Amino acid sequence: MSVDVAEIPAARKSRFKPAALPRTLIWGAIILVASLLLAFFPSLFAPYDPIAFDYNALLKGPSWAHPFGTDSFGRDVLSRVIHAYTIDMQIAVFATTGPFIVGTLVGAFVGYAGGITEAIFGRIVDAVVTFPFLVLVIAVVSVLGPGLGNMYVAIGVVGWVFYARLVAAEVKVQKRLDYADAGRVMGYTPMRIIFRHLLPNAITPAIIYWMTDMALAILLGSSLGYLGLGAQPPAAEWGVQIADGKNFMTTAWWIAVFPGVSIVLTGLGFSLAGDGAAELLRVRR
Amino acid sequence: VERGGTMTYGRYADSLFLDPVLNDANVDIWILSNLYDTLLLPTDDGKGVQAGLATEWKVADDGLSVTLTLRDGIKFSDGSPITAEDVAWSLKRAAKPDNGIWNFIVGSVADVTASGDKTVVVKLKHPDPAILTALTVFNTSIMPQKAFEASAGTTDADKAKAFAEHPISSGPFVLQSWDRGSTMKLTRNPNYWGVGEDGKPLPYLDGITFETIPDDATRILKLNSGELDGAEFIPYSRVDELKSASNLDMKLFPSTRVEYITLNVRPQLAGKDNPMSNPKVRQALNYATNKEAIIQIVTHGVGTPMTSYMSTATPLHTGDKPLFPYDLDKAKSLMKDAGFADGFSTSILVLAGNQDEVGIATALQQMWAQIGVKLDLQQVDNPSRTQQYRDGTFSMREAAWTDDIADPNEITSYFVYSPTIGALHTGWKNDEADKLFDASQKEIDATKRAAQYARIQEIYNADGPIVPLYETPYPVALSKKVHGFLQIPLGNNIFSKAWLDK
Amino acid sequence: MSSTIPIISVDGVTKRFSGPFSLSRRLAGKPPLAVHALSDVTLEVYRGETLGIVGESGCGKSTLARCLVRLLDPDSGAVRFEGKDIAQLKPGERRGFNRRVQMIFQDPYSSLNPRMTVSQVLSEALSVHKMRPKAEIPGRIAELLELVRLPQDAAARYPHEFSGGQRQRIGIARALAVEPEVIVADELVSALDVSVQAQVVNLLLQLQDQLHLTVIFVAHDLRLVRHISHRVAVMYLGQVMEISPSEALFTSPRHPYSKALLDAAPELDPSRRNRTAATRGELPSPLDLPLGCPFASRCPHVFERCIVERPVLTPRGHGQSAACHLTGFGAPERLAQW
Amino acid sequence: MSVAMGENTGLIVRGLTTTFDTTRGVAIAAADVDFDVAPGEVVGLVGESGSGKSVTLRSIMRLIREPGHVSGRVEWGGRDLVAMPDEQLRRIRGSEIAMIFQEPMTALNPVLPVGQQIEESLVAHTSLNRRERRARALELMNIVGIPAAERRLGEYPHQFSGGMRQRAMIAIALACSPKLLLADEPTTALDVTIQDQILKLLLDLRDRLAMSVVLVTHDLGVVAATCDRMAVMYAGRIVETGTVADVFAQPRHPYTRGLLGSVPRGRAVRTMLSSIDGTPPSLTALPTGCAFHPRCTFATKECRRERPPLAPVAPGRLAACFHHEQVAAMEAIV
Amino acid sequence: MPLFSFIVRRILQMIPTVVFILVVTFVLIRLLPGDPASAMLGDRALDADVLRINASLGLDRPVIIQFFYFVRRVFTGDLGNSISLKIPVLQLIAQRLPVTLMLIGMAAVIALLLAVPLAFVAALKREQAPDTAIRGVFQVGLSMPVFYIGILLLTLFAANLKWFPVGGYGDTIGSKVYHLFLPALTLALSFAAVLMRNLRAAIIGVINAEYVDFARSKGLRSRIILFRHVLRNALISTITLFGLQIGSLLGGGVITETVFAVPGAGRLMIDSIYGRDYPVLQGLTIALAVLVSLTFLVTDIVQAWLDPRIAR
Ligand SMILES: Nc1ncnc2c1ncn2[C@@H]1O[C@H](COP(=O)(O)OP(=O)(O)OP(=O)(O)O)[C@@H](O)[C@H]1O
Ligand SMILES: Nc1ncnc2c1ncn2[C@@H]1O[C@H](COP(=O)(O)OP(=O)(O)OP(=O)(O)O)[C@@H](O)[C@H]1O
Ligand SMILES: [Mg+2]
Ligand SMILES: [Mg+2]
Repeated sequence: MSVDVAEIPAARKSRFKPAALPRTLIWGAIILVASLLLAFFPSLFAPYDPIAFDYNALLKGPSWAHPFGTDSFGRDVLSRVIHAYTIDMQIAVFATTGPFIVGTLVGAFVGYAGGITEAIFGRIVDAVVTFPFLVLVIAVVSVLGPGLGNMYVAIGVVGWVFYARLVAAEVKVQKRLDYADAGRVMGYTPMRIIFRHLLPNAITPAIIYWMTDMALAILLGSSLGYLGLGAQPPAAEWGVQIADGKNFMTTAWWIAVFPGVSIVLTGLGFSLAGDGAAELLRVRR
Repeated sequence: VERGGTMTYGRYADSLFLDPVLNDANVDIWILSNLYDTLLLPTDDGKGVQAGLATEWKVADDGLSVTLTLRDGIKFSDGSPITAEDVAWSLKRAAKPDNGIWNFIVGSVADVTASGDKTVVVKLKHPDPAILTALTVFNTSIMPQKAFEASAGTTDADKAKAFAEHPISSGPFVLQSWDRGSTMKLTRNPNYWGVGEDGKPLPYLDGITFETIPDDATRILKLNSGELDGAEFIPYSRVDELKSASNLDMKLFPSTRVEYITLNVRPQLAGKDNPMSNPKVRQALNYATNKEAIIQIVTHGVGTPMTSYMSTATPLHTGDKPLFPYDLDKAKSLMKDAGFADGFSTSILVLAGNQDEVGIATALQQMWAQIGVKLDLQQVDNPSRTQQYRDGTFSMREAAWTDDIADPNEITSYFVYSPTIGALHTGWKNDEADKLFDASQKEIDATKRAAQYARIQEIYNADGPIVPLYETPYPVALSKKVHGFLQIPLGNNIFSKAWLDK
Repeated sequence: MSSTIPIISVDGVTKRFSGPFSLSRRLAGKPPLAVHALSDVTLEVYRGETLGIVGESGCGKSTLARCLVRLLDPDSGAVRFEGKDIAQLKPGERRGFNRRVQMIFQDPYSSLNPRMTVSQVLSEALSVHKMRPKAEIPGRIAELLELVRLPQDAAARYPHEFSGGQRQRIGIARALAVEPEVIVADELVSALDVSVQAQVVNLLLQLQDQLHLTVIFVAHDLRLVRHISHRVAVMYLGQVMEISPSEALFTSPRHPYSKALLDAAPELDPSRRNRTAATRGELPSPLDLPLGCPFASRCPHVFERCIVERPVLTPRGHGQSAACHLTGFGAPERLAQW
Repeated sequence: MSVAMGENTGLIVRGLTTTFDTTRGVAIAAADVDFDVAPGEVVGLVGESGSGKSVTLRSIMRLIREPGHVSGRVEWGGRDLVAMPDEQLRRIRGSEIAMIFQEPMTALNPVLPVGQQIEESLVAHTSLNRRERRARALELMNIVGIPAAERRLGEYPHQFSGGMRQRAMIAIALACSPKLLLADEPTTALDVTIQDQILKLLLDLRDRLAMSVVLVTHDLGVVAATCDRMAVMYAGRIVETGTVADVFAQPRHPYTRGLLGSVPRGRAVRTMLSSIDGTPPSLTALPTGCAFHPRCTFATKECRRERPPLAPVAPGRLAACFHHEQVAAMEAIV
Repeated sequence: MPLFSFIVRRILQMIPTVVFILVVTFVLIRLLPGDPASAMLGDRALDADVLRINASLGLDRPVIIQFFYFVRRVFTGDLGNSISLKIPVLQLIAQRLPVTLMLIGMAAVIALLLAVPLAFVAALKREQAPDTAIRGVFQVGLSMPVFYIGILLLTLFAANLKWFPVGGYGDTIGSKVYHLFLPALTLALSFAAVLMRNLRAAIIGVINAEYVDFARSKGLRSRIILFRHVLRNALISTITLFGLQIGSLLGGGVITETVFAVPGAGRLMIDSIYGRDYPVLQGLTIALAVLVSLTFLVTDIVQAWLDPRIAR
């Protein structure tokens, strides 16, 4: 009845070899790391002051001096696009992290508690999903005043629900699995079971959604910037830039196109990273 | 001229309520004259008056009454005659203090009586130098008393609602259909009195279709693609481009529109001392503002620097050189004198999403930074802004003004005269200016009144609670086939003489 | 080996689960649908013995097992551990109960947290119950691995790196970590291959003797239950039909259902084929339990009384009890082929 | 192993090999599988989980998908199923050869009524009209013993109990009266009493319809109770074949012997079972030589070096073991 | 019968949702700075005028009383009159909502026409060139703000190529479809991207299901397998998403309607926020909430109908 080691299937340690990282994750990470570099050290990369006017170079097209051209204030579009990384990446992180944390916690408790708690939560979810989101955001921003901080509040008021729903659903699945029962039979406290056992297994969809949500937050942030409710001038923010350039689409396309490309690219980075994370975090059975 | 055809005109916003008296907004005011005629009409330059439904008018020597004679054979669009009764009723309705927000325009009217079919006498409480001009203003439009009173509802407001659904016109056009938020269709009023160059009745057009297209770029695209014959509120940035478009006629109609910054000058704001209460600070801000640059950046050269708080198109305007030409050194020394050598922080309310306002504020932010003033932009929606404005809790805001009446009294009453709204809710008050304004309101001697206004402008321009920026024309782009369309300085869109090439 | 003092006694336990919502039932004023997972189950488990529980899918085996470890609370009746109703335990006592009565689960895939290594799983159990001072935990883990015959390097691995049989051993090690007295094994080896099954069964047998465990062994494989148990309870639709010593049950079942179950299990001997099916028909829905004997619809010996009156579990001698109106059924002289 | 020549020659599988390209290398799930099924015969295919039983059945039906690859010959009525054009194969599937899956819950489409799933086959392979199809469906439901067939046809799989579902699946497989039924663990998910009923039903049908059956199972009891001949698989290969009686009486492969020994027989209660140590090997990392050697008590150097071929060892018996005589000589398992 | 009781249950669930939304809307808009009078009258408003108008609207009364009146009116089917447009809110909604519904309907159709075939191609050619290309393109669509897509489409197809009108809303059905095509496409692109992603994953899941293998073993034609067995099952999970997304399409509609000058409910909503037109905003939120809830209801029913397991 001895057990020789050969009996154990070759351990799949390859999981931690870089070669085994999903390709999507690698590409996503490259884009995001580059974005973060730009976000943290914009001045290293931007050739000009992003808010300095140059009355001698209004609405100039792309050239060697201004690779992305200049806007109607003679500001260098490239420098603005680069400096916008600081704000937009900040939006991506700040607008989603709070909801992620709150939603995950709430979701874990709701999913674990079930019953009435879950029914009430279900109604809240319905209402939030049904409520015109933009109205809510506009209203909250109007009440609190425009600006990034209040925008985060506005997004957060609604945003946590989606995380909570994801986590609750997953916790519900996980808590029925035998390992959760094993924890109960062991006499572990609900807190321990939730945080130590269920949550690590239930959080994956939320993490993946988090990635996507960061991309969505940038979209939403720039939509609000576009409507004047997000980042405030002269700060460079892609949505604000697009709004600036909107009237020049036919005459000075570069003002709006380059920030647009940046949004798409960053969004792509987050989505790829999300797909990659999904692959990486998949539970192996 | 050629007759016939329907002109499609792109507006930035739809009308709200087509009642001359009870409406509240430019979107109504600016097209009302196409539906309702007034006794007198503004001249094309907007400064004088000419015959409308009345052909003759005379102000009594004591200035306490006006006698007007109606044109012969004038009819409403339903064919009923326009009588002196209708006129008296319409004017009294406009003057009634409970009715709407425009009654101040005819605030001097004590009574209106019809004598016979053709003669109307307007009795005044006191001499009113602006009374004739007032009779060109939209709220003195003539409406059919009988039809109005026969409309459903018990109160005037209810009847107005019902009537406005299917109004009977006294003007060149009649409302045919109205799909709110989308399209409004007008057809020609066959009973209109006006006569065209070809000797036949006006208007030339069979009709007008107003399309509501809030997005500037979209409006221009539609114009370019031929779906529109004309489009209002062309963004200044596009003016040059459209000027050179071969199929378009880029019009810049003179206007009374002025753009300025309002400064709250109360000694205290939110419990703190307010630097703007110091006239030197206000002057410094003014000198530190490079208006030419803003005109370049924001209006792409379309605007012109202001020479007084009122536009050059406003009667009795004085001033021939730009106010506070850019002078950074002077600004700095003024700041120093005022005790703000290191500057201060303040904020400005900007209408969210309005690119011009954002542009101006951004530019100011840059410019004032040079004298140490740190300016925060606060983009808010209109009601929020209005609330702060009315509460007097704002620090600064951007604003624009357009006259509704071809007289300096309206703008002066709001900008200068403290009893109206506290000089634009800024808390500014100048006793001399207030007294001069009071006097000018009753002064029928034109030269004396001009002198009074010259002095008011002198006081206000030197010390007022505003940073005047620029005045701009109305940028309207028309298809090359459109002729005879006019927007007067007060903003009214006049289609009665517009015509289209076939 | 086994004493006559019950360590656990199940006393008339009934457990219902609410069934699907039905508007028509609500409107008709009928009570809502409910699954009768356990109806008035009474049995005793003696210290040191292995009690086998068999029955067809859905008959309530797992529900009973879960009631035993307080994963479920009965709707009525009580489960007593050393005479104390486990539903009434004070928080402090509960902890002790949880340590002394452990469970091993059926599914080797879902019974281990996929994100915890073996040593994390074991040290958590050890430290929460303060089984050993912190410093001794690694040593104890090594002992446990030894005990369930897993290699020492298994400690640092995740569950997905093990085969099904090995995972069941990890589950056993987790249960043993807290040094329990009773182990409830719910379908411990059903998911495993025959060859691996034998390994785990052997391990369980050894450990039971070595550690003086009481085992409640839930399974549907009759051969296995017989092999492992001292006594066997046969369940059908939430009720215990028969409890007998292992050999007695297999040689002379005292309930027609026990007999049908035995007859239906395929013989391992190709020469003893039987071409007629042992029973006809399928299990009735647990949503609408019949009034009388639940087996009445399939029983070859059914008579009127079976339809209207539910038989109760009564002793039949030789340590056997059965719930059947046919008191003479399966008298010991009759010897089955088993 | 008499292969009757003529019209119905049964199924002849030769050198059937199925591989899967996985991230960890090529997995040989079925290797060089040879076996025959005579008309009217029930052949049992046993082996542990992952030994390639299902893959073998699926390969016969060509139900292997990317990244799998099938080679070898599967002769059916003189034609090679492996090389046949898709359309021709489609005509054979479901009409001449039908298959039953292990889990009726996942193999029946949950969103289609059972009746439709039966009639679907009839539409594909017969020219029956709507009414005839319905009549046939009812008939099939009766054959497999589903009561209240009329109502049941309109119901969905989730409204059936496990045994009923399995019966419904059998009804579907039987729809076009196939000559060969490939049954992949048809009773594993079922309770013993139901398993008993289903197996008896299959045998009945075999007799009535003269079909051949390949019955995949891991339960030796099922084989003993049901099959004529059996083949034992280990790690993708057939290691032993023979009549059921012979194999049970005298296994000639140590793995077969181990399997038979692992099953408790009830003679000596609460004693150690004779188990096969270790676990089956990973298909991507098969041991050299005989795949069973790491777990085999008979293993010698030769076994480690060379793979024993599946060779005749007795009349009607094939085994892949160098030591088959030693194995056969051991005392019988009781 | 289970389906029926399922539907009744779902409808009952809608009620608290709508009430909740009602209260939130009511409270929220009354928290907004600025009142309808000053919103309407703008900068020149005199205090007296503002007071007079607010009093005539009953806004000088306590909020609780206002809410009470409001609820009472809602239950008598009266949503009040628009403050700025002076016409009944119901009439206004009846005018604007159909436009939005048509826009969203078209967007949904376009999105389905784009997503379903492409999801199939992507799923069947999984990890191959077509899959990568399709997913890449949709990923870009997904990463673009709606207003930006709108501006690009407008510039390209309407202004430069002149294939479509630049905006507005036609008179006849045909011209409405024509006018709404570009805005619908704008909305559809991101919608299709989400659907495609989900459907592709669902198809991949279903294609590997045992019942598909079983269907193949029955010798069914591949067309039947693909549509009856694969697509139908794959759609089940996508239907929920479809319903949920329709709700968020309304949000996207607000911006699209502005960009394309479509006189729909979305723009009305923005206008009424900015105009503090409380009755309109309230009426519209209720209408939209009910509408979205109905959409969820319908998708749930469709799903329950497609998947008999759901209603149990
Ligand atoms: N949490 C639950 N909610 C509703 N019904 C349940 C629940 N748990 C069990 N049931 C039902 O109770 C009955 C008994 O279930 P149980 O799991 O105890 O059976 P079992 O004998 O263990 O079956 P198996 O052999 O399939 O494991 C079944 O009909 C089952 O559907
Ligand atoms: N699509 C696939 N890709 C990779 N490997 C596969 C695939 N399908 C099957 N295999 C592998 O082929 C081997 C044989 O599988 P198969 O399903 O035939 O086993 P089995 O004998 O039927 O086992 P069980 O009793 O568990 O059904 C397994 O190791 C399995 O992992
Ligand atoms: Mg169970
Ligand atoms: Mg298999």
